[in-house]
Amino acid sequence: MNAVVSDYLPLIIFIGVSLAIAAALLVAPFLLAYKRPDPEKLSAYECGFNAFDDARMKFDIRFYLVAILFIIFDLEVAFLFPWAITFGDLGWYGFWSMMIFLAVLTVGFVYEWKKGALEWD
Amino acid sequence: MSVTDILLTVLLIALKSVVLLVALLVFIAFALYADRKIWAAVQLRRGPNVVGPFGLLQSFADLTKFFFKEPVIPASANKGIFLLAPLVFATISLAAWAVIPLNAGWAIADINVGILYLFAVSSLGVYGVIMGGWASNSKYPFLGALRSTAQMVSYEVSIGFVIITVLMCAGSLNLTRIVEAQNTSLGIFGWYWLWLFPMFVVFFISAMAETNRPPFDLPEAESELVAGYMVEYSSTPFLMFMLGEYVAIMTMCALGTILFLGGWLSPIPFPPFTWIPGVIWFVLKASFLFFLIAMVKAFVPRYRYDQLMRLGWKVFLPLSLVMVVVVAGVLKLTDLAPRSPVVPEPVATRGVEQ
Amino acid sequence: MFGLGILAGLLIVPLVGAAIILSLRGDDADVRSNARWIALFATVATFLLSLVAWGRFDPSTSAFQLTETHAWLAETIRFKLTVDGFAMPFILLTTFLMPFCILASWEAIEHRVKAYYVCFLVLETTMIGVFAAGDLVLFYLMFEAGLMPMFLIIGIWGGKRRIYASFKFFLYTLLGSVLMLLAIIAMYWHAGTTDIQALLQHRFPASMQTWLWLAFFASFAVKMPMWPVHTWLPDAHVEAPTAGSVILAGILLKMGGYGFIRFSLPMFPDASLYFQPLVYALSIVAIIYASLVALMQEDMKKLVAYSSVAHMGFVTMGLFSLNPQGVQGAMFQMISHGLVSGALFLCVGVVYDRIHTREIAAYGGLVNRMPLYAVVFLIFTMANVGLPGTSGFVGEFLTMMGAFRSNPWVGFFSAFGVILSAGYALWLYARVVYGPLEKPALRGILDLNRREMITFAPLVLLTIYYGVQPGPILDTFAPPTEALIRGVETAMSAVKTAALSGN
Amino acid sequence: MTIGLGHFLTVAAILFTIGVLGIFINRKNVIVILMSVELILLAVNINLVAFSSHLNDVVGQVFALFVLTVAAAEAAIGLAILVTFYRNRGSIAVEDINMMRG
Amino acid sequence: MQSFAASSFGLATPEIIVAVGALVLLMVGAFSGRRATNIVGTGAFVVLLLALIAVAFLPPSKNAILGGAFIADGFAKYMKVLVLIGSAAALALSSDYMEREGFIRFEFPVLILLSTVGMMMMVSANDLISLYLGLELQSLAAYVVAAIHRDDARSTEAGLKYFVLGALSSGMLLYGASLIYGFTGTVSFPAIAEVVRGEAAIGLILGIVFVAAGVCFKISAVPFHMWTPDVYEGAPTPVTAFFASAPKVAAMAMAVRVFVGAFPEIIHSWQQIIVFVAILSMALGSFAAIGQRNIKRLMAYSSIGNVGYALIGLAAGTPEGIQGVIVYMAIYLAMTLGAFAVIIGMRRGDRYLETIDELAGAATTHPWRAFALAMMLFSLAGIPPLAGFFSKFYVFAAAVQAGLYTLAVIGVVTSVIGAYYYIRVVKVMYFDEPRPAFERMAPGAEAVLIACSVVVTLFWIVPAPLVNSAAAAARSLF
Repeated sequence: MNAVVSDYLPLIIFIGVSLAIAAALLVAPFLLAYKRPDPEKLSAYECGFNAFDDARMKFDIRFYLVAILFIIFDLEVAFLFPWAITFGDLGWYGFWSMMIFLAVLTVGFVYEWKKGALEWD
Repeated sequence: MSVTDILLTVLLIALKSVVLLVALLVFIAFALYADRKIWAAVQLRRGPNVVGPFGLLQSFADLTKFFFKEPVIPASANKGIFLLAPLVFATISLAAWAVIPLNAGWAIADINVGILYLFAVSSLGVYGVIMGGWASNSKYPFLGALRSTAQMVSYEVSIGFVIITVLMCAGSLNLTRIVEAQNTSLGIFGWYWLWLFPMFVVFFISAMAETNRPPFDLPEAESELVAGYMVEYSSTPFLMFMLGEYVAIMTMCALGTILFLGGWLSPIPFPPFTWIPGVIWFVLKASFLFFLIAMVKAFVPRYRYDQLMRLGWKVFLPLSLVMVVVVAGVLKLTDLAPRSPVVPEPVATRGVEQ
Repeated sequence: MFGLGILAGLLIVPLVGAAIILSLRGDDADVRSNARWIALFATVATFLLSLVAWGRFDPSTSAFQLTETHAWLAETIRFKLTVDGFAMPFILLTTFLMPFCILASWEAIEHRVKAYYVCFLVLETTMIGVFAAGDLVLFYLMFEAGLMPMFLIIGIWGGKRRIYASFKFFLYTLLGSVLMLLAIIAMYWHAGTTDIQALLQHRFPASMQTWLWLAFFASFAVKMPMWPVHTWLPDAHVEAPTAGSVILAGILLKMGGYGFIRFSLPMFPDASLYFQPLVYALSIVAIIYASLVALMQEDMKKLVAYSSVAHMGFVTMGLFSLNPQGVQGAMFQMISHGLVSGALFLCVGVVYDRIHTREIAAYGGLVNRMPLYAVVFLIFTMANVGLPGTSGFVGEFLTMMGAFRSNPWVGFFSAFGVILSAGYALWLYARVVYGPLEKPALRGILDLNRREMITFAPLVLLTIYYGVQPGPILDTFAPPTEALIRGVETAMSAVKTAALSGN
Repeated sequence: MTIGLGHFLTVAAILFTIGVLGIFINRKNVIVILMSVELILLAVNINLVAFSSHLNDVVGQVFALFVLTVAAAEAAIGLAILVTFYRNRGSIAVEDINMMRG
Repeated sequence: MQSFAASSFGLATPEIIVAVGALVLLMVGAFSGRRATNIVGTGAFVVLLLALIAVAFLPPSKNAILGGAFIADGFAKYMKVLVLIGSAAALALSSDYMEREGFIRFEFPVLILLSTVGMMMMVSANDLISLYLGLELQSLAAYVVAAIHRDDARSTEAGLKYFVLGALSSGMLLYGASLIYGFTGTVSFPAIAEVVRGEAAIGLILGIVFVAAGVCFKISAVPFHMWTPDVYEGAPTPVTAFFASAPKVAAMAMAVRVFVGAFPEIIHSWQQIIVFVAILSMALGSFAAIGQRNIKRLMAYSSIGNVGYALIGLAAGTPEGIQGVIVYMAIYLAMTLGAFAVIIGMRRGDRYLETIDELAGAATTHPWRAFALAMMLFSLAGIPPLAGFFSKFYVFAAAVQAGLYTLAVIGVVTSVIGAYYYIRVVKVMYFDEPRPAFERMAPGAEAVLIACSVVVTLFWIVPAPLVNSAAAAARSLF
């Protein structure tokens, strides 16, 4: 596992340093800045009047549909990655396998399109 | 390896990381300035011109100001998550830079799945947005976060397909190798921007959408949602979101440079141009991309949300999907796809020994 | 015809009748009448066909005859129909009784007539199938299949507690027989076939016999029914419509005895010998206990039902005496009981159809209004008691003789049963038929009508004929009984030899 | 100390147990159940990849990739059903899934 | 690397037909607007028939294709026929119901088709990956189908329950699969069978246990049956009919593939599990059903019990046992579909049959339907000469042959207890006072009912084709 460690240790360290910098930024004003909270200042923003109801309201189902579509296609991409980098070594069999896979996903995509899941108006 | 050796290695890497990050942040400070200047120039204004010569130090003044602002945390917010959100967003944005090679071998972590890492980390940014929007417990941030998320994930799919086409041509997940695969005698014309021009366009536009840049800055559309998921933030937490966005934009510029513009390669593949250090080419190319993005902001009006989604799902996605098929077909027919070097098959062992 | 033999014909004819009745549309009076006639026609046709089969049957040998086989589940499990001297009389008994059942239901059944006759015809097929089966699996199939029509007959056309009775009947008999199924399977794997003739030649190891015997016993004892698993019988008899009771007492009970004689005794002789005391004990208890219980009954049908339990005790006792007299007597007793108890239920049915009660106390002095009925009832009561000159005598006498030979104490106790049976039967007769005619409901009661006379006449004749001339029918049993006893004795001597050599 | 197969398996086993317990003990929210399911699948993937690396056999990783995909589809469908359930019942609390009993 | 001859795909023709058919019909449905449901419904039926024909033309020999992931043999052929028949019948049952209940969706037939592809994959799976994929394809479609009546709270709740427990079960199955992979170094069943001999490692046993748990969920065997009654009750009735038929067959085939295909040499280590599960299932199936008044719940417990009986054959682990499983599932299919055809066919106005009491006196108002249902119920109770007897006969025969006497005895005893609740329904129909009549049956349900009744009642006359081909199919596994 040594090769893995030497490959990925820098990554960990880099993320650690990034985190440290971000954390420093976050903490700084709590140490430096002048603080004087009052209820009005601490209330949620609502165009100048008090909030009507809970902010965690129902929202459009289409956001959810987009999320599903994203999951599906992102995974499709995940499948494409290994295929793409070994593309030169694959024969026509590998090529057509992926084409069929794409076709199947496209069918799902077309279905969702026709069902109006992508209409935002 | 002794403990001191390990410690030394770690310190060295940490030092490199700090240097890179500081350089990046400083660069971004000027990029911000440039952004505003370009915008101003297009609108025939002067832009920032007070702090320092030509206003060059404007960003640093802003930074200082943020530090001394009161960090307001709304009473109804989930405090932990509220503060965690900017931290996550900024950290993740910065973390992407670990694998970006500014020059041959200059990446902090030259891992063999660099592009996957980039792809993964850039999608993780969504978490910061969602957390911020949700933790604020306020309508505008909530809606902004939703919109932002939907937008980011929508265009991520297209970016994924774009990356696939590049990978098919390059045959590796390693960013350095991807750059080197573009190192042909054709110079600038051997880079993928030309061969995969439609994908380059898709990438460029998607990159803007992915990073909430105008004309796709709907989540923070002032006229509708004030500042989107950032409404409730002030002081450095707000700064961190801003910063994170700009870092993400720079990441996209760098990614574009690597994927389509030959990374650190010289556009004219013979001396004296090849004597110029690669990092300079890299910065130039990335800056060029940033310039384009800034120009777009300046003269393209903002999209409506339905237009935005339509573009992402109904134009870019089918287009990039078709392009994947076309590129694959062409590569297969012309037999141009790179082959991996022959490696001996690993010997599989049977079962876990007891 | 169609590659099918006469036994298959016996199975098919009632089914054809059932199919025709099913195909009738509507539910008006004509349809009901048609259904009755078709059912009668089908059962009579079956009976005639069975007479033809009887004509072709050679009673002088113990061999299986009229054999026909058809491909079925596997090469080793075939659809085989065959009869020998044990099976043939039962088939005749079945086909003979069926028309009477149809006649007895002629007016008693008024609703869902079609379904009723369909049930009966299907039931007939399964009963014939049980006796004609030449293959264990087929036997089991027919044995169990009869449950469904009987369940419906009791449940739909029964008395007040019909649902309870039908469930009890169904579940008791099912529980008993599923264990037999496992035994059949075990025999199949051991012998490699379920052909009954082949199995009769097969020797099962003694340890295995014990288990197989118990499993079969569980089934047949319930069906028989033997004490203490007899409790379903009084309920079923009481609640079933008259014809149902006739079939139950006349034929279904005999399946248990037939099973013992066909499987338990010849196939598991060692185990039969080993369990002989158990069966004796249960038989004696059944004879005495059931008789005593019968004495206390208020319900005519229940009384007859308990008397059946007692008579079946004689049968098991005779069978397990393991000598020719006992076995032949048991066989005879079964046939005779089929006629007599069936007839007794018909007798009960006659008055029940008129007054709609079976309470003994509700009757009395019937002889004044129904002299003919009194005579018929008397004959069957006497036959039930076992009066010499009736068929009941021969069977009881022979089984007791067999028991005496085997174990005098058993014979001695069974004699008590005879006395008790005289008690309850005569007392019943006295209470119903003699005495003053006081009950207002009985004043207008009518004597037997023509249909009923037609129904009873053959039964009376046969009862007396067999009482006087038991020879022909006993001759039919003789060859297979001999073969059976021979087989058992071989096993017995083998056991003795083994015991001696063990010492 | 080197990190070996055993450690990976242990982590996976712990995750798996947490996932299963999360489904059975959880009395609050269906979303938590969905997350527990994902945790189980994560445990499986850790197992598969650890074995794959240990055995020097790529099949395990292929399997893991398939599991990932299916997990995504499963999550999508689960959420979809949850959404319709919420629309009908106005709640996604576990104790409200109780229309059919007996 | 194995070279893939194009012809090897020929053995997967039925799967390809159904899969392509599903996709095409999805597109047809999406583009044809209002009339979509009828077109797609008919189309799906045609696709299933085509696949059935394709299955019929498969060679019965044993061929592993797609790198050994997919196996085509006599067993697969037989089970695929059953699965396809089950799915087609479920479609036939659904057409009228869906229209009346007012949730016409062309997605329904498509989902059934997709689920069918998954089931066929399960039946033909020859390694853990294809097994898992088949299972998930089947399950995912089934989750959606359960909740397809999306405005009905009970339907969605059924879907949710099914989903949560189904996901948990596939998680368990997967965890077991990962352990099996780790401890044998392969995912292919024949290869596993070669590696695993003698005493199995504890990790492997653990893997087998987890896989068994997952499988038990899918076939709804105790102690992983909890979802069954609720899902059966909540899902729309044709969907319940579907769940009770084809997927059960496929899941049972999967169980056979896993245990007999991958672990034939260590039968002693999994036999106890199966025996245990079988006993519990039979017992629960009989006892828990007694108190049920809802007929769909009753059918749920019935299917739990039936699965227990089928598992007896698997526990035997012999060719005879597998033959028993196959025969059992074939007959179970006919009985269940027949029973559901009646349940769906019994309708008064807008109300469909829910409780047993509503059947009161059906024998007088609807003699034929009542007769058919009575035959199904007697058959489920295992009363000869109906088909249900033979199904039990074969599994018990296998158990006795394998020396599992206790199991066989418990089996017959519970079957008697089970008979109690079956005949209780008969009692309600035949002995109780009649209620207002039901309406006419829809033609689809009628056709299914007639076919099933013929199979169930007349099976005993010509049992040989089904039984002998089952024997041949079972032998193809060994």
